[in-house]
Amino acid sequence: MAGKKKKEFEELRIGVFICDCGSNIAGHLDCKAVTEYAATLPGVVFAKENLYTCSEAGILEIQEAIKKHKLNRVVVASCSPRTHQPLFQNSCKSAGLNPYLFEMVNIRDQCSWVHMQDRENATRKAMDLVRMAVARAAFLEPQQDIESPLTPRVGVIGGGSAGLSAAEGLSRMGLEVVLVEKNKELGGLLRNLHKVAPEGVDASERLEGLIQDVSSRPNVKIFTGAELKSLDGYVGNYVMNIRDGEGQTVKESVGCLVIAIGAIPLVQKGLFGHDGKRVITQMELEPILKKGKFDAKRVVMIQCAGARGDERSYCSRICCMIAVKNAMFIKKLSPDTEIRILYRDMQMYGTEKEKMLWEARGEGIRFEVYDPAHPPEVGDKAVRLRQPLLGREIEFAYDLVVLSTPLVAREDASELSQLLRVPMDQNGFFLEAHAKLRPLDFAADGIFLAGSCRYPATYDEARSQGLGAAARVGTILFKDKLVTSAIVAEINPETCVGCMGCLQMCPYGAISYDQERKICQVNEILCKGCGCCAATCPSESASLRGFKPQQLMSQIRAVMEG
Amino acid sequence: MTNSVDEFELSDCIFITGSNTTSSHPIVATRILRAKKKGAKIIVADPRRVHIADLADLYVSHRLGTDVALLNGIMYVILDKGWENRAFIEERTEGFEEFEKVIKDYPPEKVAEITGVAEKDIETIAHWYATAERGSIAYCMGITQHTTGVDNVKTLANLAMLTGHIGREGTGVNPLRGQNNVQGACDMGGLPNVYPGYQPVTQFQIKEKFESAWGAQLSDKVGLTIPEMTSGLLEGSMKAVYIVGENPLLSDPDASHVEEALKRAELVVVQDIFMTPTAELAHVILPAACFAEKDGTVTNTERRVMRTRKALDPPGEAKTDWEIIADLSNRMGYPMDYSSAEEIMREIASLTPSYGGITYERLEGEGLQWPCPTKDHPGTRFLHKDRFVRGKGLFHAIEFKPPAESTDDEFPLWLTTGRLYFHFHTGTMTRKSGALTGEIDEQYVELNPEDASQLGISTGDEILLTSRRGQIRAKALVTDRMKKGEVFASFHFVESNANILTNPAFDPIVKIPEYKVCAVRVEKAAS
Amino acid sequence: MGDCHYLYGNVATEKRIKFMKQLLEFVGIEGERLRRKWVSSAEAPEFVEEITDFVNTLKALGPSPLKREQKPDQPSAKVAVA
Amino acid sequence: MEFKTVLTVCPYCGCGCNFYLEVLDGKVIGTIPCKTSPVNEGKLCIKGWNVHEFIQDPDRLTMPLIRENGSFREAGWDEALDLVASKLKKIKEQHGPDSIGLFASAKITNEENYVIQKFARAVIGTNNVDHCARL
Amino acid sequence: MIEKVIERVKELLEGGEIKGFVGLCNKNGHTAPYLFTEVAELDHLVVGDFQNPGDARYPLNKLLIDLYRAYPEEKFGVLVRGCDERGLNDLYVWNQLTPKNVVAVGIPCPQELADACGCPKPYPDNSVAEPIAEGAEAQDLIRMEALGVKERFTQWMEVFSKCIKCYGCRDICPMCFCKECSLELDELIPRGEMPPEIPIFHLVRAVHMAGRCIDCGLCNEACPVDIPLRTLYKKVGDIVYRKFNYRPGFDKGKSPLNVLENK
Repeated sequence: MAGKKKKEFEELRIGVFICDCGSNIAGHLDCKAVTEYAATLPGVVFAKENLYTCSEAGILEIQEAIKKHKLNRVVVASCSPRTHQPLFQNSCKSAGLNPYLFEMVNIRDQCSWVHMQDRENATRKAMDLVRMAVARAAFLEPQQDIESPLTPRVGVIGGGSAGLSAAEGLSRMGLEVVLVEKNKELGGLLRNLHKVAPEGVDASERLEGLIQDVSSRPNVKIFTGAELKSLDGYVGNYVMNIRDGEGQTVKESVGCLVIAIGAIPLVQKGLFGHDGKRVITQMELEPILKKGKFDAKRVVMIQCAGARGDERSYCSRICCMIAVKNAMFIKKLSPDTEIRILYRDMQMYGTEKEKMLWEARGEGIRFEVYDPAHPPEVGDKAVRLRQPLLGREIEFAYDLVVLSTPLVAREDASELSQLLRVPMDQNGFFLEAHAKLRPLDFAADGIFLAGSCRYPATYDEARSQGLGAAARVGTILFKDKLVTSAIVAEINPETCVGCMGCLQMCPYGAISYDQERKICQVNEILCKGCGCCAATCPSESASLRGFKPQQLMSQIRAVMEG
Repeated sequence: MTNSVDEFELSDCIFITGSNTTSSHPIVATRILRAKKKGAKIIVADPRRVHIADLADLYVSHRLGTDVALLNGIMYVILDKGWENRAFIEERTEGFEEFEKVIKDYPPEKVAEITGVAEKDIETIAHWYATAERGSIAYCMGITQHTTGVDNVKTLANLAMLTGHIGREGTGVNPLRGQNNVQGACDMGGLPNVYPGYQPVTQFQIKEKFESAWGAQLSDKVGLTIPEMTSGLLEGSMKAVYIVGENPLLSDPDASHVEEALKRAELVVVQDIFMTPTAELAHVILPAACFAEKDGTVTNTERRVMRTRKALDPPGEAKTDWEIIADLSNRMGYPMDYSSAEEIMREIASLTPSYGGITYERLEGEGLQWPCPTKDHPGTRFLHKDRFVRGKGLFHAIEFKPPAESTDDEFPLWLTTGRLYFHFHTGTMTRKSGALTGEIDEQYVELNPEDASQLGISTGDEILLTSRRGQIRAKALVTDRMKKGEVFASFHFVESNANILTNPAFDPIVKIPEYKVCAVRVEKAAS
Repeated sequence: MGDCHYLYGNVATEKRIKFMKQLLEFVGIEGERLRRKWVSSAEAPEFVEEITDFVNTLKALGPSPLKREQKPDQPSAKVAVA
Repeated sequence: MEFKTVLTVCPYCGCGCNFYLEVLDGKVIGTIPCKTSPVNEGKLCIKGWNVHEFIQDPDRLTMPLIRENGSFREAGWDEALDLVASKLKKIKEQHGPDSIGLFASAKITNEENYVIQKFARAVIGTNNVDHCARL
Repeated sequence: MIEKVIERVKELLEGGEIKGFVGLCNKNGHTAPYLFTEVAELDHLVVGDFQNPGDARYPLNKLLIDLYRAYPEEKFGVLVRGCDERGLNDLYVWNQLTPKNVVAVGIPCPQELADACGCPKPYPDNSVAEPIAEGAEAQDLIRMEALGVKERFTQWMEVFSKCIKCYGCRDICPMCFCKECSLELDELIPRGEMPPEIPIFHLVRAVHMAGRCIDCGLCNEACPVDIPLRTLYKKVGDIVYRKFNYRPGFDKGKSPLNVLENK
């Protein structure tokens, strides 16, 4: 109980703002009571309820209150910090209050929305949450954001349609690009495509156009037959160690990276009797079409070959479109060839593809549905199938069977993910930060992704994702310096004994060991503020700013007082 | 202590009164807890529910200053039930009848009335202690710091003699001495009435002996005690005080008087290792070496004389205390040229019977427990083996007398002072140690929840404590370790000095002040 | 397991909880009083179900032994400033 | 490099625990309880374990100080002791030996207590010597 | 056995391989931890069996850490038993000492001590003499685990309530090398209270022993109120071994609890 270390006593002046959020909060709990309760909490000198705190009026309210009541802490009880925390922090900043002396409480998504039918308890819970926030606010310390210089150059890994598009976009924005492609020539999957859906433009024509454009750009440096060996540094200041065509290692410093290494079509021996001659994959069909003549009279295509099963559970989403495109092209080359597409569900998303499907039906291409429990069997003469509606076995003689196999992740993808410390999903595709909110970003800042290495994509999608990734890079490299949050870890040099207990616990490799002083140190830019080091350090030398033991314990104790 | 620290392990009943053992003598508590583990019954009688009380088999909380009543009540039950040790009483004691008469008017009902301890508890204590194979008593300042201090100790002696729990292994009346060398300081004659080895100054042959040994004219008049010196300074009969390693401003009662007294002195010399509030009032301050910077011996609570050894040189110009005094003595014409502490010990051994056999060489290893009269004597584990020093043990007929000061409307609460675990006495050393100040570094006054709520006080509030002699400000600590009507304060913190409040009333015989009891008022301080 | 926002945070927690359960059990605090469940922000129903189940388990176990340990005659003695 | 472990007795309470002071190049850096001591058998309390912390505290008194118009100035041993000696002599002559009192201490060694009481009795000529055992 | 130790140390000192030998010395009638720098001092060398085996063991590794921190370039010898050697291995893992700065001179423990300790490996690998005892079962752990949950709770709470917060268990522990300790963090364990908050104080220390405790038993011997700390930390070691297959001092690298991946 006693023995508190003497702390310079700064008179606490906390302002609490309770938001109605229209009826989202006020409709389900008694905001007025919560405001009155807030006013009674220790250190609170000002408590106000308003209709919309995030509105112009709401923001002004906060700023005036800070000046008028000389507030040194602000607590806003409203919606999720994800939505408006930056807005409120900046408004505090412009009113002269350090933005880290701000605490936000979610009494909407975590309270009013989930307890709609229980107004009385929701109000009590809101009071608990506010009390916790005020308890923690008392111990908040002012912080400064961390600033670091930026290298206005970008590394693009992978020279396929996505990579080339990204390079084109970045170059056009005036940023220098370093493109690294594993094979001798650029182009990726596009090289062996014949026609590009839906307009049916010639793939090679598109390919040449792209390669010409990118290689002619003065600010794009291309390494073919090259590979990224290792990556040092941190966002804004990476150093790529590239093994170039002649096997030398070249160092290139870049600010951001775009990963576009694409994916490869599944070629599985024995799948539906695949032999590469009479039973081939769509990708093996493309060069045949390129020759311009087609003699097989009866063609059977089988969709979801090796996909949406136990081994690979995902739908590769573009193989239906490819199958229909190739089928229509076969009809063009030899109109009387009979084509049957055996499918489970036709994935023809988007207006043009829907139109394509109807045209294909118009051209006499027959579509037969099959039940995955009884998949078609490819005999040496015909393909036998159990028709789910009729419940009878039916047969189709064939000259050629074309399997629509899914795109699968490249084997070397996992190696790159280790190297860049970026996560992958269970199918080996790179995992983006957020499917909707940040589709082209990785969780780690400064690294972006595009094309089939993220998920199987058509040429158009690869292209638009490439350009999109370029735009995302712009959001970072077009500022004069990189500003990262101050909520990072710090290690007290006086008490650290250099036991390196924290070093191996840092998922981002942000902790380094200083040989002479025999202590560990945090690289503030690399640190993501996860707190693993703070949790492991036995002597509390490592701590996470904003989440120090005092701040957390005060919250826990506040809940106990409820 | 009549017996040794490790003997507590052998007792099958330990009666602890007036001692916060786990806090003030943790290593003694080690032995007591081991005895408990072997099945011994631990009894704790203390107004404040100290930590060892939680570990006791029976805890009773008697009102402040009613120790004699409680003990007499226990002895009443022992006699009433016939649990006394007849053989021991006949053979080794005298004055029993006188004593028995007094005990007769302390029946349990009356004692329960005076002390607030339930009758059945008094009976249990009597039963456990009297019928134990080896019962031992452990006590500390809770017994001695009263105007009835001597009475309390004599009553404990009565209890031990009544039950024959004295002069055998695992028994005895064991004062837990507070400081590392308080036993030694007494042994060495640091008292106004005795030379080293408790040889009385008034006895002619003793005076003769020391006069010839020291070659100086000595006085046979019993000198003044510290409280008498303080009042002497105030009246003007005393002119000078030479203070070595003491901080009376904080450790003596009624601090404002002490301050006044020191200011009136013509010469105040303080010899210490740190600047203290007392040193601030001195005319001359002399820097001394601390325990780690000198060779010598100290005597602990179980009479064990042990070596301290010099680990490093004193800082700056500081010197050991004996070097300073010897130098001063030479300047005043009395030659003192000791070459080492060992040489001084040789002189001590030659003049002090109980230290006769003590030499530095023999102290290597486990040290020696005095009395150790000759060079080949192994030292004494426990005293009073077959006979008491005076022959027969004398029973004392002692009546209960209430404390000097009593509460009234203006000062409704009792204050008792004492030690904290994390600090030591005036904090001169412990308040310089980060590990200890980190635990606690301010005065906390403990008060009972009922009193606290009546006064509108909760833990952490600033409060004012006022007595007839002064006022201090401190933080409140509401805990039901204190009974209703009683508050506790420690005396480690000069900025909130409990001894501003304490009552300078003394025990008539030994002049020990009544630190443990005075009347105070408690109010919430205006923040 | 790999989907922790901070890559491996959950792995570290998993180990610690596994360790703590055993240690608590050893000093006489039922291991069921400590429970770990991975719940993402999308799994609200599972979260509610888990908490309800946990509360019922605790009710079955009765008050925490730490609370029951208070001997009747012993005062709260929460704070003994040494 | 000089590393010593010196066996001594704790300056705090009356238990008299034995421990070693760890001294490295003249600086006390630690305390290790003495396992073979009959009193504490390798155990210490919190004050014992941290006793090394105050020994070399910067606030230690290092020079004799003499009060002059309200504040202290540093002085040499000779000046300080001569001053004390002369003042004591003067007071002894004017008011007699019993006007002087000596406070011995429970914090210093037996030898030092002996010398102090000898100084009081043989040099000053009074039995006014006491210490806080009484308190 | 002592002659072999003296011989070995003499060799090391005379050869100039070590600047000093951290061992035990018979001084002032006691067994003292001591830094031998002269060969002449060696005839006072003892191995820590004062009255009966192993009753005067000291955390010599702790002295070694103090010396290493002051003289990182120097090499020192140290007297080790089975547990001390495990301590050294673990201190290398925790980067508090490096093998190139330490020469261990090992002695095996007698069976009587091995049984009392319940020590898994009562002899060091590099030792001046062959092992004379095999590993012993941790009887106290087995007894405790045989009890029911309720009984264990009562027993532990009873012993914990005796605690006088002397921090001796931490201050004696050769594996506690932090400068500032979480036990002194006011937010975790309120300061100034005796006994400290039960069982938080003791469980926090136990958790910190995960992946560190080498089972040397010095904490038991340093506890003034005889709390069976060794039994508690043996259980910690047992959990780390059964659940994560790691034993400090035996296995290389940090314990899985201090490493991120899913080992």
